[in-house]
Amino acid sequence: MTQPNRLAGGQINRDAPLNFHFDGKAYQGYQGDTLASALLANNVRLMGRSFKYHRPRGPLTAGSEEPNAMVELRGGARQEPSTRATTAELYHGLMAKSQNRWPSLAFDAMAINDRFSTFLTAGFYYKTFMWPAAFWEKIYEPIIRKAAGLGSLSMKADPDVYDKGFRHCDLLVIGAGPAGLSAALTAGRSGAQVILADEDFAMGGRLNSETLSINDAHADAWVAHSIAELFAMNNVRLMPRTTVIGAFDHGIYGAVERVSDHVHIPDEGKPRQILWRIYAPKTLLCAGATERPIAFDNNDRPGIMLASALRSYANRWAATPAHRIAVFTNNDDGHRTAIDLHAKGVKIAAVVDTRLDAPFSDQYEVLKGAQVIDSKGRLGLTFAELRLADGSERTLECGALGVSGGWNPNVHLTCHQRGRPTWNDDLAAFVPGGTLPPGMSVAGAAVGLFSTHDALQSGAAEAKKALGIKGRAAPVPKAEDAPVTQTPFWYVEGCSRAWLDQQNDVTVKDVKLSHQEGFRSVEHLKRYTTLGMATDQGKTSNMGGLAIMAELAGKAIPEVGTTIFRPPYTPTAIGAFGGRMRGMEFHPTRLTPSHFWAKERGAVFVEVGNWLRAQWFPIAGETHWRESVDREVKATRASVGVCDCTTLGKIDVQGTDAAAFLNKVYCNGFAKLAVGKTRYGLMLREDGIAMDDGTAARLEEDHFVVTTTTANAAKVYQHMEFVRQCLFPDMDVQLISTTEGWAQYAVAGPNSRKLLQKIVDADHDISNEAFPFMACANITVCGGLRARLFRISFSGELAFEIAVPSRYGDALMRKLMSEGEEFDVTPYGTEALGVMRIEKGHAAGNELNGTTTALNLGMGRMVSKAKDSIGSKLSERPGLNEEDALMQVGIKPLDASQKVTAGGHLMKATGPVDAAHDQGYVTSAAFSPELDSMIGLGFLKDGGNRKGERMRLVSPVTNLTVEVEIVSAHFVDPEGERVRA
Amino acid sequence: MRYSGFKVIKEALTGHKGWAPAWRDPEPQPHYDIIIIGGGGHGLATAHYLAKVYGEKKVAVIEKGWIGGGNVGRNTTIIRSNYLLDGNEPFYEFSLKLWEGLEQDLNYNAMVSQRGIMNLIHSDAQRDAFIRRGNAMMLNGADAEYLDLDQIKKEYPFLNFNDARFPIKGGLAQRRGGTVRHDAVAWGYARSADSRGVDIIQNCEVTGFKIKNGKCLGVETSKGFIGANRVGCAVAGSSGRLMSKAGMRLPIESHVLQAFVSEGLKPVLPGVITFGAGHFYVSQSDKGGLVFGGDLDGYNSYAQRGNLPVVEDVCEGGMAIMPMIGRARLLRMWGGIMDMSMDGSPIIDRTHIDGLYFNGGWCYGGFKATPASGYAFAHLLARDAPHPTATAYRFNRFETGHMIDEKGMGNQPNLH
Amino acid sequence: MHSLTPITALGGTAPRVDQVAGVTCTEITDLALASVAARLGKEKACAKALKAVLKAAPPDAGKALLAQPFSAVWMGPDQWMIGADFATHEDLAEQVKATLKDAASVTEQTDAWCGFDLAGDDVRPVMELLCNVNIRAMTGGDATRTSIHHLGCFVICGDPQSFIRILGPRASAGSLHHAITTAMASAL
Amino acid sequence: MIINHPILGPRDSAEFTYLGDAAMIDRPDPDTASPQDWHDYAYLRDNPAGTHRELWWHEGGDRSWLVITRNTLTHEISKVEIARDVARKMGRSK
Repeated sequence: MTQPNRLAGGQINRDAPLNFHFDGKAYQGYQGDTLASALLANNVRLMGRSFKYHRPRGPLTAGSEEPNAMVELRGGARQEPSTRATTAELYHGLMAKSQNRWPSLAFDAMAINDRFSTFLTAGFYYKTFMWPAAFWEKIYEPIIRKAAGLGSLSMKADPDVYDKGFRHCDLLVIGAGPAGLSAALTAGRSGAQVILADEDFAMGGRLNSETLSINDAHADAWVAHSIAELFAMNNVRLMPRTTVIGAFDHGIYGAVERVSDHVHIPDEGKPRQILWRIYAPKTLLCAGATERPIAFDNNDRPGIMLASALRSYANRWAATPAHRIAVFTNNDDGHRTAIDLHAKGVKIAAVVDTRLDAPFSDQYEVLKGAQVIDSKGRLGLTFAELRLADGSERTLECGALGVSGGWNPNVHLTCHQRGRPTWNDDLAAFVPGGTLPPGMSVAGAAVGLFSTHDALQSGAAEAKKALGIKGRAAPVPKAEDAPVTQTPFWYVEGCSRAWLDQQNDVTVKDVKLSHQEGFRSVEHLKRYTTLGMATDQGKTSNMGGLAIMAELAGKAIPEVGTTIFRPPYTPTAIGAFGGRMRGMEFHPTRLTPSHFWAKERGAVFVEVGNWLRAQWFPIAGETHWRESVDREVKATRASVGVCDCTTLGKIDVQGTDAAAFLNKVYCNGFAKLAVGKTRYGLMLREDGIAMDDGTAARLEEDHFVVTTTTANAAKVYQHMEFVRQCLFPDMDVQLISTTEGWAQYAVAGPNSRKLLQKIVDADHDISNEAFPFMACANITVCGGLRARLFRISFSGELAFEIAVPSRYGDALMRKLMSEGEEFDVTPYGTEALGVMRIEKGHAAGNELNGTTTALNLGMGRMVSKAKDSIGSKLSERPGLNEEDALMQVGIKPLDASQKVTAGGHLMKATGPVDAAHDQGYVTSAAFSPELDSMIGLGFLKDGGNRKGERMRLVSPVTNLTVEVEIVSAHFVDPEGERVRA
Repeated sequence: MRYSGFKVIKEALTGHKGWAPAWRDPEPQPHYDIIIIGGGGHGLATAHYLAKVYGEKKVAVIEKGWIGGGNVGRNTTIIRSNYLLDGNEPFYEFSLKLWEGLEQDLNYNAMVSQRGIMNLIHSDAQRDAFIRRGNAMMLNGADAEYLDLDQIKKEYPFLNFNDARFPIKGGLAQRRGGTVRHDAVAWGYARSADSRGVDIIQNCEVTGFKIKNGKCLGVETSKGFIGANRVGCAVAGSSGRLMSKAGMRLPIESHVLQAFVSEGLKPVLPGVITFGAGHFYVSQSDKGGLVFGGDLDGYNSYAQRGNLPVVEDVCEGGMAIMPMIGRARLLRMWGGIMDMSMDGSPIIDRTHIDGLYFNGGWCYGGFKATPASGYAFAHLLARDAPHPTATAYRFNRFETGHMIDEKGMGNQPNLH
Repeated sequence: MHSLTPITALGGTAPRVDQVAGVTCTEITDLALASVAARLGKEKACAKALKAVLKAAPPDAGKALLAQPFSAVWMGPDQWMIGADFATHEDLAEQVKATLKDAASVTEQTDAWCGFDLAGDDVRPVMELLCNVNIRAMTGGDATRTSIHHLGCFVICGDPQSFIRILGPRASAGSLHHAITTAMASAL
Repeated sequence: MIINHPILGPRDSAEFTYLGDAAMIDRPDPDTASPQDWHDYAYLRDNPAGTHRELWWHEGGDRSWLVITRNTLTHEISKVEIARDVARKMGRSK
């Protein structure tokens, strides 16, 4: 296939042709091409449409600052909206589509907006679409929304994976142009740990795009040699295709490595991208500079681009947008473009130089003191309209126009910790300010040193300084050292529809209107006009807008201020920030010791925090979960059931002050708890609200085992460490979590003792006399395995909790099942557990909701006044002890067939139903097989004195109203005889 | 100048020469009846309602930078009234009603977009809590709707129903919730207040209060002393900084909350969606950007910028619930200073200093509250009594034990 | 001898072994663990008694003692994790307590943890994808607690290039194993 | 952020859990404190824009509570202490 605009030379591999498609049409490029360079080589200039006016657009740049040439890359679930053609590496089989056009790129119906542009000025929508009021939602907004965005998502899950990684170094060098390479060489030779990162796939920066020489040879040679030397150093890491996206606190940098974006599909097991967290006490920013355009009417046509971009395409990629080009410049740098392209056989129509003293050339015509004032060409540039020095006008035929208004240092990362750049008059540009991120220094064009010599020189010098390298610096290679001064030239006199922000269609006219309407600060300007808010983050547009605003305000540019740049440096895939933590790996999964057994058993599992717990164990013939749960509850209450309660937090509390310590963290007393006994404990936050409850078992004088709720295990441990280290630093008490070390099972029901007697070794007497309610002990089971036994009950039945080291949990569960056959032992899950605790009136997470007090929970008297404990004082505040304070109650529907809904509110039997008459709410609800009715727990104003009252339970959001009776929360065995049996 | 369809067309045809500045740029007068410190959403709204509803004539808003440059200019633009507690719900419902009439009230289109908010539910306990909340909303006259899994699948087919670590079990929707073009809120209130004679004084920093025998007589500023009968402070994240100049310590910590926006995308999201098993909520702006956020960074900060761990945490949440956004690109991240109160609820109250009033502690609920906050604060300043919907927002609630703790996290601001 | 058969943290009967390129990941099942925390005011006595057990001074902050029959890892101020061969020291906690007596609080930790040994020609690229420790600056005998895949883990360095031991919470062994093996596939 | 742990050296702040103002160490004396004292302790904060002493817990590390002196405007950390030592200096030994 022919590539009509392909030139000679360049850094492309002509032996590796690559076939690709753009908008369904087949093209061919070469390895080393970007999508943009390959399309230009194929004489395609039109690559996209602008956001608001749908103007035809081609590439403005050859890099990541590109506002125009954005495509939908790839297809299917891998579709990538708004991918820059100027940075997308060409690969075999690449597919791309243009965006924001209908029906086609060449003919876009929405281009009609351009005709009505006079209505669609900055902020027009704030002033209209208000009449009639109802029309906004139904008519205006849907239309506006339809026009939103450029590219579109696939609506399918991203099939690729992303990794995160961590790297450390002494010096991070950002940017591998002359300054960066020179810095990395200096630092690397000193033996320091160095990371050199560059967003490009080829290191060398501008040197790849210029025809400069270093040490009297083409710069390419020096670049290749330098990279080879760095590659050979094992203390240096080269990270191409890696964009440093942000400078975060204390020398932590975010960097995204595009591992697989240059291939069709990532290799098996490999990520698409890696988000690196780079720890760098010192950083040297060598990010170079970005050329700035000059605004003139219709300066946005395909073919009009930055002069340096034309040069990049010609020199690096051997491509040109046209065979007859012109240059519009206010500085010498623009002339380089003419010289280089002329050398490659491209016809130079003319160089239009705003300066009367512009340099002469014998190779092409130079129009001194001239300006480009307008352009022509529907889908691409055909003519440039000039105003010459003598005021006469002239039409210049050209298929491309390179524009150069000078260069702006890439200060972006220097602003990421809100440091402001400072104004440099000689360069008429902002340069890195005084307050850089700690540890960061800047070299080369990024700090305004534009000559190659200065870049090499400052890179080496800054690296030495940053690392404190002693001794004389190695001589800097010989290179071009032309002094650079820039005179500002932002826009052509009298222009109006002259584009500043090309993607968002912000023109000089819009900036003027913004000023006219009082939006005069930079912050107001960008918000009102959307200048600089596009995906290029204003890299090529902010300065122009600022300059015009300054002129209108009669101020200097620095007085108007500057917008500071925020991370990321270039837009970054959200997937890269997510990394591997997605799908089932979003959070780690915690499995209980009986998990594998429960799975065999066909258990249904439920997420409880990060734990997976058996919710119920369906058996053959059961079609509805309620059948399984009811059976489990009945069987447990009738004989014996077993439940894995390993997930309860377990904290080992040891030390001579262990008891005194627990006396502080629990609101009830623990000092006098006898060895071999367990006690229920309620923990308050310092603000007097209940935090958590559990039990503390005193295994020895100086050794307790504390249990917490599953949900609060981590929080309680943190709290106890705070109390230990910060409030009572000289208590002799040590804490450590043992939650996962022990498999702990509740064995509950009238036959629980009989079952355990078959497991517990004979020398341990667990009869009611020897081992009464609330007893605890270290024992052995199954012929000598160390274990712990607690006689505690959540179910309200005679019950024990038995614990063995986790690795034996699976076997113990199987043993309990086999030994329990004679009692029809039944494993039960969290649902049955919940039903039984509700029947018993035990508070759990739904009741301990962070707003309830001991009083609300019916445990007001537990808060000991005899001692100081965390939260006891603030729990005495009047608002927490009012006459009609909420009290936990039981709730029963009058008609047993009726539903009780957790989350329902309680209203008096008669009277209005509204917030003003709210009496309380239902926290938990379940079907009680025991009572053959749904029951609930809840909080009711003055609930202690309202037993027997009939009320309405209302849940409008699930539209339910039920007549209920307020009863005791202890539905089952209120006297607690069973637990003591 | 009144905006109208006719005016827009006329200006378009005459080169837009007739547009006047949206507000004046006056020098401060020596004395005002009421001074509002803080030219953010709440301060400007207060000024608007003082002038329009309470007929106050001599009012000034003093802003240390440019108006609308604080949290109103850097938030995730969500409006809703889906609160649980009696102290909150009526207030936020009042706010939502004011949003619904805002365009007409201000003659400014802030693009109030009621495309709904959906809180996803991932566990039974969460369902119980959201049902209780939905009921509280309806009992307070707000709208709420419980959706089961099938309804969620129908309305949000792009969520993760395949391999979710915490499967979606349902959702609580408020259809009247939505988003608003946040900058336009500040500009609309400013323009309206200015047109009613309020002086909006930008680039004027308050350096101190003039307090004589327990009475506040005015403020010292970078533009000199300005006298006032009543001074109202509405400076959100800067509350601690400002009130310390009056010798006050507050039940407030300042924390950084990061927010994020993606590149503009063709419309994909119907409304606001919040993930119930991670830190992620998202909506899509009228320009197509996915606007999303998550949790606080967690440490006290006035730096208006955050760090990577939270960025990753938020995006992990997004990828977990909405894996289609993996190839969408994050365009910009920024941080705002949140005035996190000790129970997660705001304060609109007198201070112990006569004539000095305070409005703050909005945590990250401030934007949605803008109209009601302004209205209630105006009421307090004009009538010296709390507005009926804001009676619970008092300083002394922590002494008496009447906290308004929606999340049940207690006196640790970064958990609210 | 009791009649209960143990299973590994990953639920198997034998240690799980995975290999990618030149690196293997082996599940650890033969390690007994006990934590030792000095009692208040008995810090010196505890260190002394511990020295008797370990036949070496207990490791300093950020260090591990890699020895037989007893190994040790610094956990926190005056706090260590002691390790030994499970087959011969299943009752490690009791043994240690017997020597340390009231100089320290001793807690059995054997089954609170799972472990994986990463060994091979170069494990560093794998570690770089797993956690923020500066693996290239580590030397044999370094040990640190850090976060892997949102799990609190110990990273114990035998040789920074060829041998790393990772201890993590036992209940999350599956998630930790997944993180390690996917990192191996990605990095190697 | 990087927290320079007095014992372990520089560590990523992601390993830590934040609590708040270090004044929380200074819990009122239950025998003498007034309700006002308790209110101020639990609810009022200096919340400075500048140097702030605050409590961080090394949850992902050695489980030490630290008192960190950090500038809330720049996030610069100027001092890191073991909270237990600070508590003792403040006379919290029993």
